[in-house]
Amino acid sequence: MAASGGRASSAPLVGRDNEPTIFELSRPGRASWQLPTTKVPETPLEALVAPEHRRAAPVDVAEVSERDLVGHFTRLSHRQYSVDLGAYPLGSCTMKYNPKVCDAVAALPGLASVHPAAPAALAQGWLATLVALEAALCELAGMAAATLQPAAGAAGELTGLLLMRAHDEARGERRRRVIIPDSAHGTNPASVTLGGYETTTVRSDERGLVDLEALRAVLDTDVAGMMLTNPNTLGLFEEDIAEIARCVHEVGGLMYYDGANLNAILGVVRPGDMGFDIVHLNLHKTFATPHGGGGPGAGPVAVAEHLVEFLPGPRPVRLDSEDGEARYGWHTPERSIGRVHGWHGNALVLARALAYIEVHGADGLHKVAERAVLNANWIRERLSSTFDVAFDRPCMHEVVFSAAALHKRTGASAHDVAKGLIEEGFHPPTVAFPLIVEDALMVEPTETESYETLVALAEALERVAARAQEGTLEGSPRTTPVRRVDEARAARTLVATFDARR
Amino acid sequence: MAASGGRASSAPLVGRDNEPTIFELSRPGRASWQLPTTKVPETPLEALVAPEHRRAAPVDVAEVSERDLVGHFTRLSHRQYSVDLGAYPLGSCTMKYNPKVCDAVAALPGLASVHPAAPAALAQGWLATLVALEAALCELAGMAAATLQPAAGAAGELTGLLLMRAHDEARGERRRRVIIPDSAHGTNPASVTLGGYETTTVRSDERGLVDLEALRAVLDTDVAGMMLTNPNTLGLFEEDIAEIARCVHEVGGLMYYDGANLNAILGVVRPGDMGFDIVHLNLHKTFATPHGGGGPGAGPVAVAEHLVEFLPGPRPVRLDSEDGEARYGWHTPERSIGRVHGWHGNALVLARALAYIEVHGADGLHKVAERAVLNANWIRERLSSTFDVAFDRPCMHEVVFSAAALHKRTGASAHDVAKGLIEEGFHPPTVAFPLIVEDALMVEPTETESYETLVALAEALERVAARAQEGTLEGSPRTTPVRRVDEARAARTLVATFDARR
Amino acid sequence: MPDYLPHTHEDIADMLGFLGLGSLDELFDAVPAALRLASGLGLPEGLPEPDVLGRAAGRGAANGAAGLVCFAGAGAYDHEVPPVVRALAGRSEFVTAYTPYQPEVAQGGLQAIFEFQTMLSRLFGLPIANASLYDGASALVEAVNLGVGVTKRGGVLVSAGVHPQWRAVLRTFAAGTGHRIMEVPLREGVTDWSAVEKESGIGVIVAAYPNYLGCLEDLGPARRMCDERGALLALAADPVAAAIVRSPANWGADVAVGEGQPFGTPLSFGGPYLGLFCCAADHVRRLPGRLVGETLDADGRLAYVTTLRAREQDIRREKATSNVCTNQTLMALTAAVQLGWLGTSGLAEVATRCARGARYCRDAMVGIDGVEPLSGATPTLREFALHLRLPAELAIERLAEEGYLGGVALDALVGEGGDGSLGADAARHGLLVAVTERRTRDEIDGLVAALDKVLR
Amino acid sequence: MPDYLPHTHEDIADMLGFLGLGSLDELFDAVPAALRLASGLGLPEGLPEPDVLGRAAGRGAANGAAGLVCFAGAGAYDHEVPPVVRALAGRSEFVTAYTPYQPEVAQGGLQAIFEFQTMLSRLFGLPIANASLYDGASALVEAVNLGVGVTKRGGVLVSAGVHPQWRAVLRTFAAGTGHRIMEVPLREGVTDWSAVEKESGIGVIVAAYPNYLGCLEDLGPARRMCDERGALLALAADPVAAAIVRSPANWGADVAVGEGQPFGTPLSFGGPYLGLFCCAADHVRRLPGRLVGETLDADGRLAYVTTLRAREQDIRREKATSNVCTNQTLMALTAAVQLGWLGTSGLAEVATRCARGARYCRDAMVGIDGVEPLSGATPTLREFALHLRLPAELAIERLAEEGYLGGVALDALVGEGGDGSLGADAARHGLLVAVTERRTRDEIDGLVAALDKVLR
Ligand SMILES: Cc1ncc(COP(=O)(O)O)c(C=O)c1O
Ligand SMILES: Cc1ncc(COP(=O)(O)O)c(C=O)c1O
Repeated sequence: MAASGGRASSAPLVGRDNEPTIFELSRPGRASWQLPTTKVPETPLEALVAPEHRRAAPVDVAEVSERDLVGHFTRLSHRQYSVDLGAYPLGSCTMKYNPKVCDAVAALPGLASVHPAAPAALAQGWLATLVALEAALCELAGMAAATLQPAAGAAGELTGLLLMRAHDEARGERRRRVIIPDSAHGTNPASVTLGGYETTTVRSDERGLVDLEALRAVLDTDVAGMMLTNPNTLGLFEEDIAEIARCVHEVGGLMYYDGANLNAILGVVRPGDMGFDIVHLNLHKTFATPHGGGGPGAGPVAVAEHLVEFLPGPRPVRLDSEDGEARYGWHTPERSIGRVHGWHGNALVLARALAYIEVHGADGLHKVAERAVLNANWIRERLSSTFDVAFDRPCMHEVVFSAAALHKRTGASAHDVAKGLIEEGFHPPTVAFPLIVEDALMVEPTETESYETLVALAEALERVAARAQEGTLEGSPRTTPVRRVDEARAARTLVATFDARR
Repeated sequence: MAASGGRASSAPLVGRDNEPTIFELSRPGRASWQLPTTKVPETPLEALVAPEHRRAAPVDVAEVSERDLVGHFTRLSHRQYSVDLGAYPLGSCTMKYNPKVCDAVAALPGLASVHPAAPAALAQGWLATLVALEAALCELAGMAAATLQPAAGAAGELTGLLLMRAHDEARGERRRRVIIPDSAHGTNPASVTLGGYETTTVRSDERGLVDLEALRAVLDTDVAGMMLTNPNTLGLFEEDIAEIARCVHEVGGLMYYDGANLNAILGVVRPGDMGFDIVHLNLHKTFATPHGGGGPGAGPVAVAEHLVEFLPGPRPVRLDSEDGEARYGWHTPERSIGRVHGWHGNALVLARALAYIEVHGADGLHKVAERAVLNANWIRERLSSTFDVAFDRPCMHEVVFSAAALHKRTGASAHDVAKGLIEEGFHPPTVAFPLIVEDALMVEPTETESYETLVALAEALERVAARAQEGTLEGSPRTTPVRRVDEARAARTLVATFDARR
Repeated sequence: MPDYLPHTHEDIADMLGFLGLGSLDELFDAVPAALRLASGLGLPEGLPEPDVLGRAAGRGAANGAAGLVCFAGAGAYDHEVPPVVRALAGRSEFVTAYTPYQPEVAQGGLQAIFEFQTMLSRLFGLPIANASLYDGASALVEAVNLGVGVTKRGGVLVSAGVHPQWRAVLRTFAAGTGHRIMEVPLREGVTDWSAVEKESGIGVIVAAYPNYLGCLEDLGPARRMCDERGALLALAADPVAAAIVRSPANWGADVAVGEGQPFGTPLSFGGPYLGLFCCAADHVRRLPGRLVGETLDADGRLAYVTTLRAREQDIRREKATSNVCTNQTLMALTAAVQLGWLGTSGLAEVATRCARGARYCRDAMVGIDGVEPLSGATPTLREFALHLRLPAELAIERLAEEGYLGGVALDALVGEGGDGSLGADAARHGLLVAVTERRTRDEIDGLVAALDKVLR
Repeated sequence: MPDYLPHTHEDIADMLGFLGLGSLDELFDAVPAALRLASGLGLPEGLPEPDVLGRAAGRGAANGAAGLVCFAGAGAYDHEVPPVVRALAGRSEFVTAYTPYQPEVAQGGLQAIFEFQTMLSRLFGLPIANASLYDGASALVEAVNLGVGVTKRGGVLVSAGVHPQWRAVLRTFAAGTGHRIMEVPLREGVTDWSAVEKESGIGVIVAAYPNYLGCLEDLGPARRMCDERGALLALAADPVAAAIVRSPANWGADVAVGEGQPFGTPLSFGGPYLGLFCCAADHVRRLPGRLVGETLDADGRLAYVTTLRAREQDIRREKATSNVCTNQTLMALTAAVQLGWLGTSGLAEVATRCARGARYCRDAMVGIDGVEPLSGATPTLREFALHLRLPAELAIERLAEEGYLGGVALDALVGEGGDGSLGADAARHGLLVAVTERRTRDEIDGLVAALDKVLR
């Protein structure tokens, strides 16, 4: 007999059982689907698909009643932490509160039901949305134009590198190296490889900033450019950015800005003004389009004037019109690198981001940065006696602590601290990143968390540190539906589908 | 400092803390509201409200950010059991799965945004909805016409009694008594009192049915009518219903049908055909309009032809039209008892019910009854050796067990069984109702629960009974956000607002 | 096509086998054959979900009013309901729960109602607020029942300023309880208490604040009459206005009721709405409906539970204080969310903006040829009544063509021919106009221009 | 007007005090003054939520396509998405979660993705499915990268039957990886593999099933070429069609990719969609993107976790199998819900209904004067291409006036002037028509009549 979909014992409200998979709930003969009455002639399948193309047997998906479908996924939702449940201070991820009005925008039938191949004349509202967003992002980044196609930050990075390449090639060059600081996010070097470049890593100095000497040492005319986030992944502002940009430009390289940390500097300083030529923006971080448990996001790439001609196409553009009314169309730049998305990018994510920008406005976005940085510095200061601050200088929107000393003293690693914090009712900070800090704990409170929440978070981390001292951290978390999971076992046994389970 | 709204420790996923009240999360100076730009001149309050009418100080509601508002109510939602999480076999309550399509219907702007005082010409869609629902309900009940105004079952009962009264008075009579079986729901006698009648209780016999002799003994021309549910609240079909109706009619009384149990007999037998004159229907039970944690519901009252002239008004009606196109308007019957709702009843609930009826159709509704009765009988048979079945005959859509023997044997009451079942991941059945069964456990699985769920429920109840035997039930539930609550203390100390807390 | 029933053929066969039955039909053996439906229900076959949704959308499209800019009020208002409130109040845990009979697994809903009770108590100034009643009208009925129960006197004086439909409901139910309902006429928009000075045996006096014409009345005389007669004062209060005007408690009300729809519930063609009910602590044991209270669990932890259940019908049966069982909990929870969203400043802001819009609109409208204020110079707040040259229903019809639901015809509220204090002519030509915080200056100007055009 | 930031003036003062700072500005002391924005952003002030929602709704209203009956496809289809799927996939726990870095509090999302992987694996017949990629096009790029990585040969043969925009994306990214992309032309709607018989150094062969013109090709030749050359076969498969046609695995595909939008995601103007990626077990260590696997917790309880993370960029950095980090998890979860709703029978039913509708529509259309089938007699499934007397863009424009989004102009997909196998004339006059299970006979008849009218 199939498992019961009516037992709520897997919902933490009442129990701690496992939730059966939908395949275990499945029972032949059950179904949920209902399709519209169409009155289309009911030609038999045999007449529609020739035998040589016909599937032998239907795909055994699962067979459940709508009631059990609802029970199953509702219970699963109760086994999932989310911003809406509580703070989510994951460093580098910017898990801020996402205003619900953006959900309402994304659900508008006038936006959500438009086919991507609809002719421009029938999609003027969408084109207007994209053009408005592009303009706003360019203003925020200090750039001339942008492509909205990339579906996430990493896609933006690769797009940026291909732009670098196109720029190189247009000059008849074939540079081979891209410079990345050792604190960079892993997507940066991975993208460099896919862009056909080699990564040259430049180390950070004792300030946690790019070591200028080390940088100068690796710069030559084989360098296509440098990728940097600023503030960097240590949460520190690269003060020498003007000089860095000057040096890179001097050898003919381009400056690439990884926008994952733009939240810290909205309205304060712009990548373009710092000397960057290419900028990607993580809309799902800075512009509060919810992360969806792993996506979708959007990673538009904005560029300085001299790179506009290489942008992916087709691009949404405002057309000249005689009557003064706005008209929009598509245009592909002459020397475009081509498409980087099957259609126009993650359009509904883009619409959310525009709503977010409109509701905040210039002043509101500046406040976002201020409060994000205020919160991070408060946490930094408050916890500086509990954990070691990785670098002894004020941070921007996030702060990296090291649990290395605690680890040595008590045996409890950053990982253990994270698991202990779960029991305190908080999602843990990022652990084990950036790689250059031992036992890193990277806290990004974001601007939407209140002072009280910061205090509660700090107190919770203090209690966890105390528990580490007592040696009682190891069994944590004890209050969650499952306890500490064996990651190594997962890789060793590799069961990635229900069918591989037996 | 205010409590932290960012700690999720009150969400069972991570912890077991109490959730602070919104007043404890509140912090002067915070706010969430945003209102549209209207450009209406900003006349100061002083110029709008004369001093003798002006409130001295603003109402201190609470002051929270949108982020904390979302966290608070999302966490509260995780502290709440619901049909969508699991089975809810509350007898008499009919907690079936509510198809989500009905939510979509109720959310349609064309329905949800219509002002109730809109002229009929501008509300034709609503009038059509109401007329269609009335017709369907009348067909299901075997009645001639209905009012959709009553907002719940009890409101329907009182409406029905006022109809009885109007009927009496139209005949120049002034009858004083209404007969109710001892198994009836408490709203029946309460409504009788409000209807200006006295309750005469008639006992149930050893079959669990109305004792015909006892009934005959109390019948006379002072009896205005009799209220009955069939199947009754013991889940048993009153087999003598035709004879009961005959007797009541013989003395000039009317038969009132409490429709809370209509789910059992949809498409099988109709109250009208059983001899009832007045019928209320609990749309929130039978027609799957979700219960909302205590409402809203809807309790339309349908009547036989001879009572139509007394129905509350205004009633939605289809008008004669020359062009054959449907036109709708309002009409108040000549001898109407008057309005029983401020407007037209719980309209969106009515729209949901119509959708439910349309999607099921005649055949589907009949199946609902069949499967509901099948499920209840299966549970009855399966558990008959674990608990005592209150009455030894097949049940309809629900079954009443008695835990009295278990109680005597082990000290564990029906109440204890309920608390034990929570730990097993099920919402408990109804306990302590109907009053005439000692230690009653009233199980109504409903038709939307699967066979597997029934088996799991039965097994869970068997385990609970075994635990009662072992004497380990007392501490249950131990897995819930709070453990057994002290109801007596609540009444004794009476703290019904946050302000009464100190 | 699948339905919502999970039973496979094998399930049914197994289950019937276990029961020793040969067919599903045998489950109904207890139903006398003579009574059973021989030929099935006279209803169409079931339709697939998308078809049903399409039909409902079609009916929605047939509601012309849905597309109009709304200036109708009369107790139902077009207020802002933000996406965040919809998202939270629409969470399925709240929507698909039953009445909290098992508090251990219902702390979420219970706490939300506890918060609602607190907010309402603060708004109306009275210490006790229940967990909701059906709507404003039913709350008024219960208030009168409570008052008569306390005073043991069945005479009820009701100001004609109370919403006419609420008064109608009161009359309907008084047929059962036997209360003597006497209406007190309005004069120049305010209750003329002097007209009933001689009435005796009065247990309850009912007034509205503001009254249904939008006028803010002086409630001193009503309170004094109560004091003189030992009667209870029951106030029907507008909960939005209450944010900026004197609270019911401040006027000395013993019971305050209201329509809570403005707090997060869409217009919904009149329901489900939210009956608000507050009273003084003395009367808590006569409170109708549910009440959530605080207590402790077995571990001494704070917990919530429905309390003083001994008042309710499931225990007291015919002696219960009320027959209300299922109420409007979800709307009460919605109100708690909406009020939490508005907060202290937002609630006052909404009320102020309504009053501003109404003032702006009224000032412009009384300047139109063919328009007179109906209630003379009496101050109004968010709503006001006009006397039009044309019958109001006709004006509304014509305004609809211009894109506006221009208000509510008094006729439609009081019935043709007026009621007591409102003569037939005033009823016929009376238009009630409400302005909420959602109405823009452009919309108001547009309505004013349209009215001017219509009256020409 | 409030915003989303909780900081009161006192909070800010307290916090700055704690930090020993005099102003918020000092927080940015590390930013060189010379670089800072002197005069603020050149963006308008913030608008209140209702205004922003109103603007977005206005833009929505400016999308004429939203109101048309949709016969456009080309990889994006107007399928039924029931309220239940929207409600479940829209639950805020799923929407507002991050990538499951802490599995103990992410079992819900992880299990849903595990179920998605299982369903996709069953659909495509390959044992490994990842947790999603950006879209069908990006999945194809990753498939080619994987194939080149496995075979260490950079030659890639791509059928011109693969969606033209996906091929374009493939070309774009090949500029970085250096793969040699060679297109294999179509003849009569099917790939002419003989045209590339001589190519060597081939690591991957890519075909589509059905191809973008809707034709079901015999993939035997492609598989044989792979066998002869030791190349991998990568198939771009339509996941709806896959319910009734042979699976990628059945054709011998090593990697199968697809666009998962049809499983519960609205048309959304092209995104966010869902890149589907499956492969044979041999290649799992080269798998791009995330993978959820099963394991045990400290108590021996079954648990889910992202696994084989060593492939990913946060660990392997420049040696990672892919740079994908954030993917389209929510769409994958949505697909799991939608597939759960469809179930075994519903999935087949949808596919069959699409095929039926397409057949019915195609049969009627080829009877119109001025219409020829573009791919000859080759069997098509849910979509088909026609050659019209008029330029397709013009026809679409005119059909829109009749209420239909009549299809996709091939021109718009392949660019003006055609591509390889599709001549300029065919591209200009080619119309791709898709029919889903949502299209009624009346709608199809209406479109046919409209097309007839338009072509007259
Ligand atoms: C610093 C940094 N760069 C790049 C990325 C990659 O962005 P995405 O995950 O959107 O591909 C991230 C996100 O995790 C990041 O934190
Ligand atoms: C048998 C019976 N009658 C009447 C009622 C009262 O219905 P309502 O709660 O809708 O007022 C109920 C509901 O609890 C019931 O079960």
